[in-house]
Amino acid sequence: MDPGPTEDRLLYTSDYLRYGRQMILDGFGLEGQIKLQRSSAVVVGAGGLGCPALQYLAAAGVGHIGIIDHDKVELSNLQRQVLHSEQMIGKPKAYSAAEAIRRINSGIQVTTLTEMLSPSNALSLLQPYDVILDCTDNAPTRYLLSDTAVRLGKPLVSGAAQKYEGQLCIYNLGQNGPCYRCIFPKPPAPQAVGTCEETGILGAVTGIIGNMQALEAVKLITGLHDGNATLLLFSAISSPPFRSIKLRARQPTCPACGQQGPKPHIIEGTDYVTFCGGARPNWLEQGLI
Amino acid sequence: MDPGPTEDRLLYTSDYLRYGRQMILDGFGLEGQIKLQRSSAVVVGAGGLGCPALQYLAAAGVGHIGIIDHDKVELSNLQRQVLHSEQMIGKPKAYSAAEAIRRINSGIQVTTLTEMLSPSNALSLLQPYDVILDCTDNAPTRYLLSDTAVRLGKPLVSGAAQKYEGQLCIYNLGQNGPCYRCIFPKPPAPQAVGTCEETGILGAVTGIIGNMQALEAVKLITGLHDGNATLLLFSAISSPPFRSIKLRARQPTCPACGQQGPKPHIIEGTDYVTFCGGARPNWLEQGLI
Amino acid sequence: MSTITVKVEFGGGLELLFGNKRVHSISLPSFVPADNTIAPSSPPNSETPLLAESDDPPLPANGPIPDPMKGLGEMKAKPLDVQYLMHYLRSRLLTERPELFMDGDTVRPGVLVLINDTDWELEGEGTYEISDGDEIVFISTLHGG
Amino acid sequence: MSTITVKVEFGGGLELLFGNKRVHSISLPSFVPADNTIAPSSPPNSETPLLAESDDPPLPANGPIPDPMKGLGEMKAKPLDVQYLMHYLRSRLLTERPELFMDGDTVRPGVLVLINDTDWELEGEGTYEISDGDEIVFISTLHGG
Ligand SMILES: [Zn+2]
Ligand SMILES: [Zn+2]
Repeated sequence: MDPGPTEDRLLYTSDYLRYGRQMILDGFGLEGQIKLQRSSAVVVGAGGLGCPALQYLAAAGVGHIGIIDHDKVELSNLQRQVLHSEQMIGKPKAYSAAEAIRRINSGIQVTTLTEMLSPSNALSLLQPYDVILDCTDNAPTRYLLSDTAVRLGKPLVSGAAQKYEGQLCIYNLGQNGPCYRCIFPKPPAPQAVGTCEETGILGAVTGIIGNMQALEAVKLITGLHDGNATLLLFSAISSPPFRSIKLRARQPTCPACGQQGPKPHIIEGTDYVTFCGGARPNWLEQGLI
Repeated sequence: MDPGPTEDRLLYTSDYLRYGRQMILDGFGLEGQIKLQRSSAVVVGAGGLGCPALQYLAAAGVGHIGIIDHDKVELSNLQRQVLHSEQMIGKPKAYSAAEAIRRINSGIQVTTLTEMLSPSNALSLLQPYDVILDCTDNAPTRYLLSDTAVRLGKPLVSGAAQKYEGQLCIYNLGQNGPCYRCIFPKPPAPQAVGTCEETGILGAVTGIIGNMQALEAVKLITGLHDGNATLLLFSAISSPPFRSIKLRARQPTCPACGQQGPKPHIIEGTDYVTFCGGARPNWLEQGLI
Repeated sequence: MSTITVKVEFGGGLELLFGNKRVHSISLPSFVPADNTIAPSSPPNSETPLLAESDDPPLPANGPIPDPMKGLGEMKAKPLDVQYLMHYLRSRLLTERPELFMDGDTVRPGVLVLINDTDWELEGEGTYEISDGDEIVFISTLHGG
Repeated sequence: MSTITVKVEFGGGLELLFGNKRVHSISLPSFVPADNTIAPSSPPNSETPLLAESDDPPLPANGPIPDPMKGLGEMKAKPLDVQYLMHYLRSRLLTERPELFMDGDTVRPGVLVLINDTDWELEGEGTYEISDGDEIVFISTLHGG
């Protein structure tokens, strides 16, 4: 039996054993572990990106993890969504993922939300967390998450994957990091956007990007991040597979994060699906409108 | 109930649903899925690298997966070895990992081996598999695996991780790819080598490298790999984090893979621990000698 | 008239508009029409140097240094820039659905342009003057997960 | 005598031998002693250009072009190469346990040298002549998992 917290009043003796391999790292230490324990992260989307991200956040000891997903596990998910299992088909992904990460680490708090993220609930649902991970699969939610992260002043660790390719970026990082709208002020037309369902996805690609999202979140929380916003591009079938891009700073004219501050009611007043060019058949199916 | 294999006599109807997202990819298709189903891969080491590698091999539908590990699950593993759970502490890692990947995909065959890999059993244990994944944590086993892969004529997808860094390479790739001995003919002195136990490891780093190992194995099996042997270097706290290195070709003078063919009895006649400078305390503990 | 060779790469699905080929090596003249007019060529979609082949009258053996814009009429010239490159790619290399590459004079929403691994916004966007050996990437933002 | 600046990076734990600093910018003369003798300097471990500061006698105002090796005695000169760089790093930058960096005249077993992202074996190993702006990486193979 664990005798309880030691004199630092934070970690249990067993935690030194559990987290010892990372606590002995240069620049991490007991301090880093305590930061993780006191921190919270919310993963929006428990799919191809969210599953690996959740695994490594939980294993590293992030004290409070939120999981937001309104979908249910399907057989077609299991090719890449590695926290879910055949037995969980038909169950909400948020519950399935929560159960899986609790098996890894019972010492962390896990909150599940099966509501659909919307302009009316995004601020309140995301407010309790230090870091937001965008593991979603559609453009409207990506804009909503960016606007919400800006309003709440939180970093948004954004991952995306399609076919053989992946992209990773931290938006709204520090005082000068751009938001998603700074880079992409206008959304693409719906016909320009493919989904994993339509265009396909190699499972390990989501794994690598989701894993990188957990890593970036851990770096942000522990202070290991250098504070520069870069875009990481990955292509599983190109050589070299990775490319790091220097990004523009926050744009003064950005309606979300620019110098004039966010436009009033930019979140509550935006119909993100319409903003992104209207409904697509699969968004309908997914209940996004 | 699944009506059974369709006219291609290989995939079940449910397999089209399960693997559809990758089967619609350019260059993958039904053919790629059938190649995966008919293929086999063995993961040596079900630890920080082996866990993510196994997840994505199983999810992708590699028909037969072998897991070789003689260790038991410990609490200190759970910070990064994401297939294991608190309930499995004390159980053999190979069993724990097998149970976890069977939950993801009951349609694949999983073979577990809790024997310690040694010069006397390596050839027979690894012979049944098409691809070998080196997910081990020590120099002697890395040399043994390389010599064995050369003798068996199989590609060796090798990952390594320590502290904030990772390395990935496919040894013995095709007709010209170097083996591990081509690059590192002499083993480092034991005092130059750290272990995860001594030097620490950030969990997500093993995740990213292990994930890349699964990806490379899938590319090899499906024919998506370009056939060039490159070394991928990763540093979680450097910018840029990834670097791709062009490697030398197979060395004519290599005692394992050189033009004269392997030295007689190079495997059976080598005491790999002695070759790597003798026993280290932790190798003793791990039963490697 | 000197020639500039630029490596062009497409990603995020844009390669599908360009014959499903990700990496292209393009040679273009160092001075081009300021209004981005692309001279016709045959065969179309070739990746051989443009050099205004079909339009240039034979040069006099002796005489003043020829105007690099000669044969392109009364148009103004400018150094080769990213905007010209985009028009060139659309006219010569694009094989389908041009609206998924450009929107008016710039890339369509959702496409990011990278100049030597730097966001083009930091390099002057379309006005960036291309040097020999530059690498320009056009990448579509991904939404999947 | 011209100076060559080279970016040196350590990884895989080797950075611990060099003050736990991964990236170094080193300036060295373009011609160096063929026997890899490293001239003493003060302060040691500085990253300022070597330029044989302490040994060079003052040059005559008029006269023949000075021998770049002048002041280094009767030794033969060679263009700056990776082997000299290794000796320089060991003598000037290394802060502890030299046996974990070099073994005789080359790197210790388990260390890989990369020249501009290419295995040094393809570039002539120690005999590779360094150009200004080259990037040389010394990386230790990892064994953990
Ligand atoms: Zn903005
Ligand atoms: Zn060899």
